[in-house]
This record gives sequence, structure tokens and C-alpha cells, in this order.
Amino acid sequence: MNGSRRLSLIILAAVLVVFVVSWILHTTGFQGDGAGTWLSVRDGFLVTLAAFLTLAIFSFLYKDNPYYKFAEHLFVGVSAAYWMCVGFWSTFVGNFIPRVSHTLSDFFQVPYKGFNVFYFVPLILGIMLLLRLSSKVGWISRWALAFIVGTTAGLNLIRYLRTDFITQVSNTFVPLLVDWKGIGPFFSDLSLSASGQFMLTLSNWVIFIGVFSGLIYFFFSKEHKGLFGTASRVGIWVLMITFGASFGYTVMGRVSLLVGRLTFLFQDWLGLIN
Amino acid sequence: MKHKLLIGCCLLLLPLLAPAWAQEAPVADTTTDSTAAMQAPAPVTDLTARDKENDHGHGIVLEWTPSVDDDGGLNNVFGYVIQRAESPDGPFEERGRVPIGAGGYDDIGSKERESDGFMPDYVDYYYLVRTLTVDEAVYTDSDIIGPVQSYGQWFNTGRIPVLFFVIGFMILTMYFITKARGGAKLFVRRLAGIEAVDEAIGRATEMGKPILYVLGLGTASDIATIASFTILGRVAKKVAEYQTGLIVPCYDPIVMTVAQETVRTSYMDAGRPDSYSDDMVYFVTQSQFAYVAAVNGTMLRELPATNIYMGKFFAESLILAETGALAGSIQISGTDEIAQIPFFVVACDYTLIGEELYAASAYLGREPVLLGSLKAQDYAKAAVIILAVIGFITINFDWGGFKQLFQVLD
Amino acid sequence: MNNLGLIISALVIGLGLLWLLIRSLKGKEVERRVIFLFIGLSVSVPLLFNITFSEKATPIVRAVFDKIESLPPGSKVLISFDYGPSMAPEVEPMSDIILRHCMIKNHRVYLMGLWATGQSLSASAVDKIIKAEFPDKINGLDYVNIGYKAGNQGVLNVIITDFRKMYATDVDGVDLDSLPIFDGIKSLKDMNLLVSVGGGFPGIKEWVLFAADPGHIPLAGGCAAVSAPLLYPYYPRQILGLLGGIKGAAEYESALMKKYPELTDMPIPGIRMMGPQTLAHMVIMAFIVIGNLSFFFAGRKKQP
Amino acid sequence: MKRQIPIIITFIVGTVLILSVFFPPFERLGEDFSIYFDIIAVFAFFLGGGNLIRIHGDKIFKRRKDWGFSLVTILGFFIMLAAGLLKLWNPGGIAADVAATGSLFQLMYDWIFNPLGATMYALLAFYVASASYRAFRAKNVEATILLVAAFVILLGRTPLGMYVTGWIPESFSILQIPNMAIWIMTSPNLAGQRAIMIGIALGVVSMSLRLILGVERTYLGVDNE
Repeated sequence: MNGSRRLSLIILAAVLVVFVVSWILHTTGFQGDGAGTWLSVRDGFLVTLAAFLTLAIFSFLYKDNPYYKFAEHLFVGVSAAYWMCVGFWSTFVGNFIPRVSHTLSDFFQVPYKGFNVFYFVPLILGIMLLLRLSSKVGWISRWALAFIVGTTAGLNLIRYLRTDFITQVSNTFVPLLVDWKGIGPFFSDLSLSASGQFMLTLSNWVIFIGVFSGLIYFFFSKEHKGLFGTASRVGIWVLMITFGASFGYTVMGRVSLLVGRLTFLFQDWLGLIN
Repeated sequence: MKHKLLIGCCLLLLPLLAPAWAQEAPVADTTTDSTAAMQAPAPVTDLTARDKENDHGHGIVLEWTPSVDDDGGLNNVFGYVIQRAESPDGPFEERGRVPIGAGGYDDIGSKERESDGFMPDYVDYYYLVRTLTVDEAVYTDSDIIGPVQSYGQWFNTGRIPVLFFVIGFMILTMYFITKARGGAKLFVRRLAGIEAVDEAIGRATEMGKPILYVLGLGTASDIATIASFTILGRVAKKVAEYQTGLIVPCYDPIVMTVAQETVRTSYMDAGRPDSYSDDMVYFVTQSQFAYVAAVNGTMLRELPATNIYMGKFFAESLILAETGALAGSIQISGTDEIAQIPFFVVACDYTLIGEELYAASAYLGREPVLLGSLKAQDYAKAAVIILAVIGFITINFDWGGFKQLFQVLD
Repeated sequence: MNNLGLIISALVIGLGLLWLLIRSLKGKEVERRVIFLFIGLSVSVPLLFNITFSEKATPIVRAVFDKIESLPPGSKVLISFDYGPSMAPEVEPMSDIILRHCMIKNHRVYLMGLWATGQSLSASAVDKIIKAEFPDKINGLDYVNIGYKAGNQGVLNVIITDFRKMYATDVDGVDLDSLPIFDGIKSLKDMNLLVSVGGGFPGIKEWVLFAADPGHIPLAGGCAAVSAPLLYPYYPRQILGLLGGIKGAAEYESALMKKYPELTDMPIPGIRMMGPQTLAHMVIMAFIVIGNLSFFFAGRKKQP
Repeated sequence: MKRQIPIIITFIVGTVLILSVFFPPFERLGEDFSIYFDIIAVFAFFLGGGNLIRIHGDKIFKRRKDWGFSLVTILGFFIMLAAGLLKLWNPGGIAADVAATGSLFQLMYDWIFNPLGATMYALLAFYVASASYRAFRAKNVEATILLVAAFVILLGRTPLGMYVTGWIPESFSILQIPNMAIWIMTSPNLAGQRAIMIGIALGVVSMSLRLILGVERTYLGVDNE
């Protein structure tokens, strides 16, 4: 126990030393005026801080540790405040104030857009939501929730029916035979190009059967037995191809994110590459 | 059985009643060359203007036959300018430009009285179309037409197909709900992911470790999140019965509010209201990766026996699921975010794929009403399959009209 | 440096994988941290040592290269910049390398754009590639930048019959008729090859429908990886070849390097970005293979 | 009463929004309601922020495990909140964009929030690898299909795929791995995605109907039926 404590103290000391050295090295020098010096000192600190936080997050891959905990807790605090501020300025000051009060619009220097009584609806609902904090009238917050859920249900019902359901269904109407030109040309060009009818035709079959059996897999009220069971099994296979393919396709994009982070460390912080 | 057939047929035939829509005007290829450059082109002909249908006013549709010198004749047309005035004598102002080959233009103004581009309804407008050449000074105006007024319609006929589907689906759902209430037995297949939930809660109790329930990054305006509340309600009830721990970190404050309400009620229903505390369901932060960082930390520190992820998930799905696997937890997931399902399938023990997430809430309840709505969903799927087959056949016989029935105008 | 780095990384990663293979054949699971370490190494080592892989051009990329390579010097190639800054990291290497190839082959190059943002990007390509690498090329004789005109596919509709109806001057305001490069050029149909780099709207698809198809003009394209599958059906009848994503750019760069080995200090952003990604992919694939081998030979009895 | 009114509200709001789509004069209702939702969400921030302070404050006062880190959260929260709400160091004053260059808010965003978020995101590269190692095992038919599809796509995105199968003539080019990868992405993958999408759409429609009709009400803290 004592040994591990000593080790963590040594690590802490090392981290502090590296931090300070990095800060000094990144402080590009002392300009003549005070402002320039201050900016340089500040930027040196910020680069070092960003690098420290980056490494702290990466350290989680080894195991949970105090440096990760520090980064995590800082991140939670800063980000919660970040979205509160953005919500306040963009929605509350940007959308709400210009519709309810001329004086407040002037105070926040946003253009007043004319009084709109309907904007008191969200105000009232918002206050109802806050009443949750009181145990006596907390039940009234359900009215606000009911409004939110009703809106959600109404909007989504139509949106999904229109864009996902109707369009996807009609996209499945595809020809079974594409430009039939005889057996010879059909089998002699097995390429993805527009002249390769075999693949075009095969693709259409695969799409049709895939959608068909995939939908059968999603039947809930019928037992998946017999012919129906076979179709549903084919459906699972199609879904598995989809999952495998999407997974494989994403790998490259994820790796490039890591390239971006490591480039920051190697280039902006350590100056190892250019 | 007869009822079923009848309803199925109705659902299939409904879209057939909807009007078919014309395709876009074909765009001409300009292939012939011409030497006459700076001669005035012929004007456009057959210019018509009428109110735009299916809108709330403030729009006028113009149509014309392109100049004979557009793709032929002198072949010197550069484009068309649409001009509008409030009297036949002008002044005319430019409303828009279209390239050669175009035979129409939608003049859509703003609906906002305060905005600059406001276009009032019930006002007489006069239009002309100017045929341009590359030389700004050489052009030909069409005859002036008008007056024409824009006005709003009360009903959008362009969305009739959607209305048919809504009504059809509503009838189906109501029918099966009534039937289920009447005592008919409805079969529902097993959902492995949901059955695993009960098992996992038992396991957590044995191990004396808590259950982590993640509602995802959805807000209360996502149906997936609302479906997740139902599952949370069920989980919380079991957890309360077994006296296991429950941790629900939330991403959205409103979601947190609802989740607290749901869990509290479940504890009350289980007869253990005092075991509930608001600390079980807490707000973390409304930032994707900060939330993940915190949940990751929780997973490795509290080592929950089971992690349940239900709702909307984005790039963080795999970070959560892999960290959970590292902590040795059993993981059950469900999302309707198609791009993330593969990651859950790969990294979790059980996954509810898309629609199964919504079905789960009905399945858990086991109430006839909810099961009835599942049955309606299945019938709709059967209708899709039949429609797809019909579409397949019509396309193969080059009868494009059927597919056009599915066009929804905006 | 490059070779040393390659040897070091090959040794480290190769031997490491071999050790893991032997271990897992004995039935031992690979610990997660080892996988993490390998991924970290396979991304950082190529970054640090600047390791690159020579790509072998797929036929669809090869077709573009061969076309430009086989055109006689002085052929007229039009390159359209149909993208904006957000797409630039992925497709800019393509317009750069194709422009460079045309310069090497002494083709006459006409630059334009269907996107408003394309104009500044084509201008920067002129500065970055033609002016910097080929200083003896003369503007107006060997190359010209006619810039952007509004109208999307409408622009194509016009310039397929006559450039001068749409473009009176080049970007510098010089009359087209006074530019020797436009001698005897009336419309797109006088071009030997069209190249559209982009992928959004308007983009390659509009070039196919409104220029290449009606005018029977050869067209090549370059686009982001996401839009490549959508354009595939046009190949090879309507598009003679297509560079898809950073990988397409890398393949082209490597084809060019192979053909002109003297171009040692040519920037190769595509290949450089592919280096870490390729190695990481291979390591992941190796892990999948090792995982399955251990599953079949050693762990089968133990696995649930 | 406490249970009935919320259900009636949901019913009315939902029905009105559905009908508004078909009646142009009411078309903008959906948009307006979304703005209302955003405004309500701002009020909810108080709930969220309050909850955050309560949870972490509690930890600090009761000196629970890791209370020191909770202090970090609270400090980070208040400094960022002050920087944002008071627009500290903001060169443009109150009228300027909250994240104007040079403001404390923007500095904290660029050098704390952003590196942390980007690094968390970059962890995915590692997790993608460990998940593929762990899960891509040919345990049964389904797992094998998953494995093969992923492997072909991975191969197709590296030069290796071309080295192995580049010799196959153009007329059989589908057998070249990069082409096979493209085909998988555009055909079976598309079919699977479409099936899931149609299913989800039906699920959403059905769930929305259940909510509007008031048969699904757990979200209100009311048990079904």
C-alpha cells in the first residue's frame, strides 16, 4: 500500500515537472510589452493544458486513474455550463426575449420582433416543469411533459410515415431484369459497371429479397416456424451482412480521428513532425 | 378472418385512390450550334400564371413554352428572367432567373408580414418573362399576363397518400385493440433482449451489484427515449422488488425529470417507496462526450452487474459498450439509430434491433391493448410486402403509374 | 528515415503479432490493453516516421490515370472544382494530383467551378501547383482559370454549345478571345477530357447528364468516399474512371510516382493520410484472424 | 384528475399536430411547437444545473469518496457559466457572440472542451479494434456472416485487397475485393438498412398512436392501464 502511494506521488511529481517544462518551452519568449508577454505565457499554458487533458483521457485505456478522473470531472462541469450558456443566449435571448419584451430586447441588444402572446405557452410550461421541485404541486409538471410528449408523437408520426415509410417502400420497386440482351452478354460481364447487367439484376434481387425477409424477421405476432421461419432466418442473415459491412466501413473514419489527436500531440505539442 | 382480409385490402387500395403526379419537365440538350449571336430571340409563348396549390398562399406558379430560339432557331437564348408588377404598366421587378430549357417558375414570397420579401395574398400581380441573350442589351419580353392572385388552400391534396396511411393504420390499430380487449388471445414471439432483462436483474441481486440504466442521448422529443421510459419503469419495479441498486445517469434534464417520475412510481408500485431516492436518477451533462466520460468512469468504479442501454445513441455507443464489457457487465441494448445498431450487436450480449425497441414496451406490459397495436404493426408490414410485390410486378411491366402513387408532394 | 522507420515498425508490429498468435494458439486470450497498444503503435509509428504504403491503382482509378497519360501533349483538359472547404481535405488531393499530372504531360488545362467556393480553391491550386512547381507555364497559353458562374447545371447547358455565351472573360477579366489557349475552342465539345472533382450538387452527376452524355465527351471524376457508391453505376459508360475518397487520391498519387520516379519531393497528402489508416486496418484484420485461429484451435472447448 | 388532464393534453396536442400537416393554414404549428420545446428546454437547464450542483455539492460536504474531484466539476461549471453568462473578456461586450474570439468562453471551449471531446471521440479507434477482436468470431452462422462481411469491407479499404485480387480481369471485376466491398455496401447492406428503416417507421407510428390514444403512459409516472 505504501509502495503504491509512493509510486503515485512520484508519477504526480513527474507529471507536474513535465507540465511546467512544457509550459516554459511553449512560452515563445518575452515580448517587449506586457500584453504580448501575457499572451505568450497564456498560450504556452493552454497548449500544455490541452496536451495534458488529451493524455489524461488516453490513460483511461490502461485503467481508471486520478488523471482521468480529473479530466472527466472537469469536462462534466465545463460542458454542462457550456450548453447552459449556449441555450441561454441562442434560445432564451435569441428566440424568446424578442417576442415578449421590448425592454429586455434592448437590454440584451437583440432586435425586438413584436409581441407574441403564444410565447407565454412555453414560459408557463417551463415554470410548470420547475414546480417539480416542490412536492406539493409537483404533479403539475406532468402537464408540461404531456405537452412535450404530445408534440413528439404528433410530429414523429407524420415525419416517419412520410420520409421513412412511404419513400423506402416505393424505392423497393425495382426491375427484376435490367436491359436483357441475351444470355451471352449477361454472364460475360461480371462487373459493377452499368454494362454489367448480371450484377445490376442480382443487386435488384438481393434488395428485394433482403427487404422482404428482413421485414419478416420483424414480425412479432407470428411464430417463426416453417417457411416463415426460413424467411425470417434469411432476414437475420441479411441484417448480419448489414451490421458487419457498416462496422467495417466505419473503422477507417474512426482511425482518422485518432490520427487527428496524435497529430495534435506530435505536431502542436511536441513538434516532432511537421 | 374475413375482417382481416377486408382491412388488408382497404389498406392496399387506399393509395390507389390518390392522384398521380406529373414528372419534372425534361431538360433539353443544347446540341446544335449557331452563328447568329446578337439578334433578338423570339419571346416565350403560352405564358400562364396561377395560384400555387396546396399551400398557405403567398405563391404563384408560372408556366410557359420556351422561346423557339432556345435549343433551335437562332440558338442564342441565355436564360429567362421572371418579372412581376402590381399593375400592367409596371414598374416590373425581377423575381428570379432560370437557365435555358426551363418552362416554369414558382414565385414564392415570404409569409411574414414584417419581412422584406412579403408577398400578400389577394393582390393583383402582373408577370412577364424576359428571354435573355448573352448580351444584356439584347432581349425579348413576353406578353404581360395578369391579373393573378395568390391565396391559401384549406386542404393539402398533395399529402393525401399520407392521410390514407394514417387513417388505415389507425383503423387497424383500433380494430386490434378492440379485439384484444374483447379477450382474443394474441401471440407475441419471444424477444430475447427483453427476457434477458429479468435474468440480468436476478444476477445483479445475487452479485450484490447495481444495475446501470442508460437512456441515451435522446431528448423527451424522441420516441425511442419514450419507449425506453417504459422499459425503465419495468426494470425499476423489478429492482425495487429485489432490493438491487439502480443507477440512471441522464443526459437531458427533461429526460431526467421523467425518469425520476417513472422510477419513483415503480418503487411505489413495488411497495417500497422509501427505498427510492432522487440520487439514483441524476443529471450528468448535456454534452455527448463529457457524458460518456462520466458514464465510463461510473462503469469502472461501480462495476455494475448489468448495463442496459435503451434509447437514442450516436458515436458513443461503442465506447460505452466496450467499457462495459471491460468491466465484465452483462449488456443489453436497444436503439433505433440504424448506424449504431452494428456496434451494439457486436459488443453487447443482447440487442433490440430498431423496431424491437418499440415492441419491447408493449411486450413488457403484456396488456391486450399494447399487444393489439403490435398486431396492427404486423399487418402493416404484411401490407408493405404485398405492396412491394405489386410494385415489383408493375415496374417489370413498365407500368410506372403505381410507383408514382407513392410520391408525396411537399 | 523512411526505410528505418518501416523496418522498425515492421519488426515491432510483425514480431508482436507473431508472439500473440503463438500465445493465442496455446489458448491464452489476448488482453485488451495489448490490442490498444498495437492500435496506438500502428497509428503513431507511421505518423512519426512518415511511413507510406504504395497503393496499387484499382482499374477505376487506373482508367483516369491512363487517359491523361495517353493523351498527346497539348491536349485540352478541363478541370472543374465542384466542392467547398468542408469537403476539401478529402477531395483536394485529387484535383491537385490530376492538375499536376496534366502539367507534367504538357496538356492545356482549363480550370472552372460549379460551386461558388470552387473559385478560390481553383485559384489556390494555380498558385500552389502551377506557379510553384511549373514556373515556366504561361497563364493564357498553357492554362487558364475561368472561375465560377452561377446556374448549376444551367452553366453546363450553355457551355456545351458555346463557352463565350457564359464566360466573357477569365477570372482576371481578360477577354477569352484574346487568350491563345481559347483559339479554336468554342464549346465543351472541343475538350479532350473533362474532370469534375466534387460529389455534392452540382457535381459529377450533373456533368454526366448535362455535358458528357449529350456531348459525347470523355469525363473523369473525383469524389468523397460517401458519394462514390452512388456514382458507380455511371462507370465505365458515362464516367471513364472515378477517384473515390482519400484512397482514390492515394492510388492516383502512387500511379504517378511509379510512372515518374524523378518526382521525389512531390507532396502526397493522400498517401500520407492512408499510411496510419492502412496499418491500423491491417492490424485489426490480423487481430480478427488471430482471434478466430485461437477460437478454432485452442479455445473452442472453453468458449460458450 | 391528476392523471386524466395530462392524457387529454397529449391527445389534443398530438391530434392537432397530425391534422396540421394536411391543412396549409396550420402548417407552421409544428415549427412553432418545436421552438416552444427549445424554450422549455432552457428552463429544464435550471433543473439539470441544480441537480448537478446538488449531487456534487452533497459529495463535497459529506466528504464522500472522490469529493475532491467533485470540487473540480463545480469549479469548472461555475467558471464556464460566469464566462458565458457574463461574457467575460468578450471583446464585443454584451451584443457580441458568446463565443467571440478572445473571450474566456471561447478559450475554455478551444483548449478544454474541444480537446477533451475530440480525445474521447478518438478512443473509438481503440474500441473498434478491441470489439472486432472480441466479437468477430465464427461462433455460429450469424456470427460468421457478420465476420465475413466486415472482413471483406476492411480488406476492400486497404491496398491489400487490390494486391490479392487485382489480377482478375475487368469482365469479372466483381470478384476483385474492393468491388465486392462496394457491392456489399450498395446491395445487401442497403436491403438490410431499408428493412430496419421500414420497421422503425412502423414502430414509431404505432408508438405515437399509443401515446396519443393514451394507452401508453409510463412516461407520466402512471402505470399502463
